[in-house]
Amino acid sequence: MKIIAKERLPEVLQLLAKDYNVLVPAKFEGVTRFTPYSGDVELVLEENVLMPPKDIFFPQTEKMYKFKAKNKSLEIEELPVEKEEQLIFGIRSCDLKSLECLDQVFLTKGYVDHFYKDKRERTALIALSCVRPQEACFCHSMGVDPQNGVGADIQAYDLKEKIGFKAISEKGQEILEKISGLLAEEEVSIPSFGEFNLKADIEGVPEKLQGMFEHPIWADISRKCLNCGACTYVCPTCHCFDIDSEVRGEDGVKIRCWDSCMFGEYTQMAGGHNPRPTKKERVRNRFMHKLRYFPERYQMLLCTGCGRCVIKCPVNMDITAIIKKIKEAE
Amino acid sequence: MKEITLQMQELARELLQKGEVNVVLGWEKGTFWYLSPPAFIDKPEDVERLVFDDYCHHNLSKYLMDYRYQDGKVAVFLKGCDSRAFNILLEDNQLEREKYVLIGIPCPGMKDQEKAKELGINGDIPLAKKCQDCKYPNPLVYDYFLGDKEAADEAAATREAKAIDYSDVEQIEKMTPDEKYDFWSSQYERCIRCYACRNVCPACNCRECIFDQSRTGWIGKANNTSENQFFALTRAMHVAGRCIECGECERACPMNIPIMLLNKKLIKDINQLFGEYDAGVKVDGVLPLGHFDKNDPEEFM
Amino acid sequence: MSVKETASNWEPKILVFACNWCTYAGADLAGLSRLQYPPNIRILRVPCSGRVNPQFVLRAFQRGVDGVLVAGCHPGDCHYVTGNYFTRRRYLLMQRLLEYVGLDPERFQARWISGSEGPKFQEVVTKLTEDIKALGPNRKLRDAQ
Amino acid sequence: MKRVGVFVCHCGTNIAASVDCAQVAQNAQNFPGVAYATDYKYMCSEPGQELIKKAIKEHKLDRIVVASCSPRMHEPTFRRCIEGAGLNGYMLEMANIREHCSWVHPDDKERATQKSTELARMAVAKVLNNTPLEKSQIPVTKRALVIGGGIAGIQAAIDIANAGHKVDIVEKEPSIGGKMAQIDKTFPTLDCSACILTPKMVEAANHPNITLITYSEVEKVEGYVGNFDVTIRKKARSVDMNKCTGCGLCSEKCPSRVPSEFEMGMTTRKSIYTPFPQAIPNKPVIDRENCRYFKLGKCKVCERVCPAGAIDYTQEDELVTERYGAIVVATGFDLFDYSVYGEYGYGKYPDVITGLHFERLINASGPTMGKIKRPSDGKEPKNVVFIKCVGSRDEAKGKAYCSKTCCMYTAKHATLVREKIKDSNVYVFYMDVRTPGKGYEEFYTRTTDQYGAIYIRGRVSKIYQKGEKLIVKGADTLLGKQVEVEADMVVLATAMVAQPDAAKLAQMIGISYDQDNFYTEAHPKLAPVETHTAGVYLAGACQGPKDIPESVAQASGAAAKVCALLSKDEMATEPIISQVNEAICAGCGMCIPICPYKALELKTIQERVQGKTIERKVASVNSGLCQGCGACTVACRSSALNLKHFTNEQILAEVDALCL
Repeated sequence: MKIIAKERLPEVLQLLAKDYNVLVPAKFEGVTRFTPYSGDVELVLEENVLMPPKDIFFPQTEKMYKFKAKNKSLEIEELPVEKEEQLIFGIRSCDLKSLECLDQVFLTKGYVDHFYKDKRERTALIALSCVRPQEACFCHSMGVDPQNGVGADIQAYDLKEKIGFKAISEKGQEILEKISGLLAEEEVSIPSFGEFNLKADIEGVPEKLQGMFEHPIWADISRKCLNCGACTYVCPTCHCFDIDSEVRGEDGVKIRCWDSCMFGEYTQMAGGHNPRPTKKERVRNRFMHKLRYFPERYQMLLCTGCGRCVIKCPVNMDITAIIKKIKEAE
Repeated sequence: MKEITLQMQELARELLQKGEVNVVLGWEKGTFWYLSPPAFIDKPEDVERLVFDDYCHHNLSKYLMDYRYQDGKVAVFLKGCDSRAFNILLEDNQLEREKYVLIGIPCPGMKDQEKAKELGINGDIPLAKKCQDCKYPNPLVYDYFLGDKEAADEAAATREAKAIDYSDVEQIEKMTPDEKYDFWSSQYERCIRCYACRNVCPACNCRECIFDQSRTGWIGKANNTSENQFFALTRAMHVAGRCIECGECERACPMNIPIMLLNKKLIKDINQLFGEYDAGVKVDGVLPLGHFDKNDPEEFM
Repeated sequence: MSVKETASNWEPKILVFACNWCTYAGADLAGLSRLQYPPNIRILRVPCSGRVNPQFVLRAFQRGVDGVLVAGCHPGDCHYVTGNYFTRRRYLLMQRLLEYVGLDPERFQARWISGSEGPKFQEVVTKLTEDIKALGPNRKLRDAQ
Repeated sequence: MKRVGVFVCHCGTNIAASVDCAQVAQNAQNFPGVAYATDYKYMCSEPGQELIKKAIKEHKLDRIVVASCSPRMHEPTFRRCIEGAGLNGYMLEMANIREHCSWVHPDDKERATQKSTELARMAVAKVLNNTPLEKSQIPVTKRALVIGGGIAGIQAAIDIANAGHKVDIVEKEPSIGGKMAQIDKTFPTLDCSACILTPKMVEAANHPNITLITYSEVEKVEGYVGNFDVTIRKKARSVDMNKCTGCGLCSEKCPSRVPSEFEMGMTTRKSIYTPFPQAIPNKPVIDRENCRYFKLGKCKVCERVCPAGAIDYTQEDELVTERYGAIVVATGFDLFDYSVYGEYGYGKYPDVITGLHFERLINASGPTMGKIKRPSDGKEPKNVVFIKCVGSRDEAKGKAYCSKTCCMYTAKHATLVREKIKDSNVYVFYMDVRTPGKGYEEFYTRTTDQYGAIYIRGRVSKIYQKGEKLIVKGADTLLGKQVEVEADMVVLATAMVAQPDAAKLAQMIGISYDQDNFYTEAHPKLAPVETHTAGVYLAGACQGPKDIPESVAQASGAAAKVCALLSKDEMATEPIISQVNEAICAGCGMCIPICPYKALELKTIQERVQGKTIERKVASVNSGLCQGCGACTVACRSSALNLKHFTNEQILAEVDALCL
């Protein structure tokens, strides 16, 4: 395998930054997220980033087009499209899985979202294997292999002092060539992966949920929920959005912004009626969507076991615990 | 705390068995050792889940709003700050005192979750910042009081005496305007507007928050530093004189934004400008921004 | 919306919230007395300074105003008896809060200007305009559209 | 589709000289929502208004912006104008491009024009959010309440009654008449006070439209203009008014004597008494504090002697609640407690008295039958010293203000002394002599020149007893030397102060009062009898020191206001008031303490929540009380409260438009 000493990783990133806008896992003000690479970013390699990569492809706020209302006529103005090739280094298996989910939503079943597609197509992915699970990780339970991501162009391996690279796609091959000067060939064995702290037995849950829409369990588990959007916004797969426009006099911009099924106004209708009036309906919807509706439509779960929601929920709503409750429920 | 835990379970069991209350709000152990999330107990056999330990941060009072229109009584455990929250909710006419059985717990101070994560279960974990500053560790309103009242009162007395540490606020006040602005924008450009701070806050008890009123257009859905700061400053003004310093907003924030630095600033200024005031201590309808004094400081001449 | 002004031709835009009974009348008097002041100020008429919601002030800065003045009757003279006492409490706090988050204090001010104080109105807005000209365009709290 | 019309006025050259009005109109064409824009020389002129009306019809305009002078000038004009064209008057906004632009930026036409354009844009942005508003009608109860039965109250009541409206007078004493009843003569004419007051008292008592509610006090005031619900406590008189004939036998026989308030304690009255001979109603009350029966449980002399069997010891205070359309507050004044001036030996020397004592001393029906005798030994005083400004114009010990009447009544007293005691000397210590008023200065001159009263400019530093005399030490600041006067009697012109319970009553009614507890008029110049509370008016010295003619004049003024109000069956209320969005209101009540008019209250509403009817509280605005200041809207975090015509949406639109 092609390897390089960990401390020399910056050289690799430096080199790639010539051709790509390189995004790397970095820490800023106590929050980790993918950040454009520069000499002074604080790289974070021992754990996954808090903010998932979804906003690279599906930003929290995205301008769609501009419009101008000039005496009674309306002019639409397309926005210039980004051309720059970008490259994400250090994306983890769970987050690769989440891109698979988002691809389903934004690219399949005859609906192609060109805002997403464009970014997806000009972004190369270098996956990074995990060495040990973080306390809230349960990707394995969701059928994700933390050491071999699916859908990356290159799989990088964290070998403690070294980092190894293995090209997966042709694109990956090209990228690897660009940096081959820095890499040495070496036989290495991937370090074994530790025990998961959290597990979830998802077996049969989607099927079981089909009969559980009216089940009292929802009232019970939703009670402590604050209906904030933290879980949905740190979730790598949640993809609900709302379309709004900012108007200033004659000029306006159409924007689309993340939305959260946890919010009261999410389902608020013009007349004031709200089909999901309370926590119960909202919480139910969130988990139904992740564990039943999505699998029904796309044959895959809408949870990758990254554990972000488990860590960030202010009241410790734990999806693994909920899955357990669902399994145990009569 | 073991002792308190047992008393909690005992009392909860009794109240449920006698049918005096339909549900008891307390804390239970969560996914990790340093988490003690809210627990909702409605069966006597479940009371064993209740705990009181170093991580019962959650302010349970706000959950009582969910029971306003349900029949029967609700029992809730209150630390000092939770009881101030309860008072604020009374002040705002959001709760009826009679509907709730309040079980007061003298609070030794909760420990810092982030540090706990860092230092591990055997580490020497410090109190959360807000608890180091706490002036009212004992519940101010309750029907039952768990633990030794005298001892608790003594402990509390010493705390009430000591002045709150505003050095963190003063540090910012010392900065130049540009430094201040850079500091705050770097905080709020990462705000994701999940509204956890608002939803967890007992002083944020509006039926419909203005930030959910897209029609009036107080704020746009777009996430940018400007809108995020509009949200932050407006919320700060809305809770000005009503913030009970439970620090839940800051704890709930997934992006580690130091929200209490805004609230503490307003508390500090209110005390300086309009006289010492601690929100949620008395329920008398006299809030700092709900009345005035003809002799208030005059700077606008 | 668009940040078009360049250093050379930039002129500050200043919003004045004026209560109908005192400050607005004061501004009218300034006009009647032909007291000149810089054309940078725009008066927004409200019944009472007590009507001025701090959110209006924030919005103004968001949308690109360079300075805001909230002005009303002197304490004790409020047409609505007590409105301005609440204004005073609110804005004593608001001023400190805005300063705390980095807004230059000159950019947000409150003043009592009675219906007979045309000259004071002139003086206040002239000074305000000069101070803000010295500071340059405001970028803080502003949404870069 | 909203269609705004913009009309830019040149105001001759007032605007046009420094603003390119045609340009402004042209720019306005492009504002969103503007269907038509034009300019004209004089928009407020007949042809100007016609032009607007015509444009409204031709271009189907549904809202109008006039860019001209200050709305404080012509808003009513243009409202009427567009109403003439069938639009609601509130679909109008004005851009003030004269006072706020052309007149203040005469030398920079380019920027003045640009500013005018922006002001117009703001107005357009606002008017796009305007909604038609209708004045609402509230019923008016055609009945007035006068609080206080002194000369001011009596006058106000008579005037209102003569206009054909019902009036009640509430008086806390057993009789109406007030301070004027105690006064002997009135300056500057020296006609007898009683002689001019009593007829009025009788007129009030006999007037078919006036009801006297004496020995009673206002307990509670609720409601608002046109509909005040006033609770009155009728104190137990212990005498049945219907049976009592006022023969006076009871008072005659009553064995217990107490100092007479009316006679300033210089003589006594009985425990069952009428305050003074001409009292109205001339029926006694039992003063339970001092009555033997009520103190000791036995006596009942009055019951025994009363031929009418009118005595009723079991009577209790009675609370009645009446509805009134308007209230006149005429509670009068009290006298300054000059005991703070220890140097004047108050209390120690019986012969140091106040002006009002003196009034009783010289009054024919007073304790001395009008003979001037000094209290201590009943001797006729030869040297009488008057000291003015006792408590007035003295921030240190008394009040900052001038009590206004003292100069004149002291001159009157001086004259009277010289008249009654030929060989007397009168000394008046004064700071200034203030005699504005018809015939006042002339009267004062007579006092000095004709009656030879000696006026000494300076303050008195000390009074002390020396044998039978009182030595008055003071400074003559004109001669710059100390003076000492041997006086037999000293009369202090004590300040007029507010009634001790003035503040309490004000809070009850909801009117404001100044640092000295005198009631505050709505405007010191243009609304001197109104208060900030619609439907409540002021008369007499409760608003500040006044003499009789002033009090009477203000009383008639107040009466005129009341009549105007009561002359209508309904009154229109300004539609610019706060409104509550009940769906959003959480009923937190933060708005309630903010409202200076008590216009907000919490009410309970019912609502379906998940198939269950629940009750919750929401704020509600009393359209009769709300004056439209909008302070409550800011206190409302969720902006459930909004001010019509100055809504959050309108103001935000203006702010946004300004920033374009």
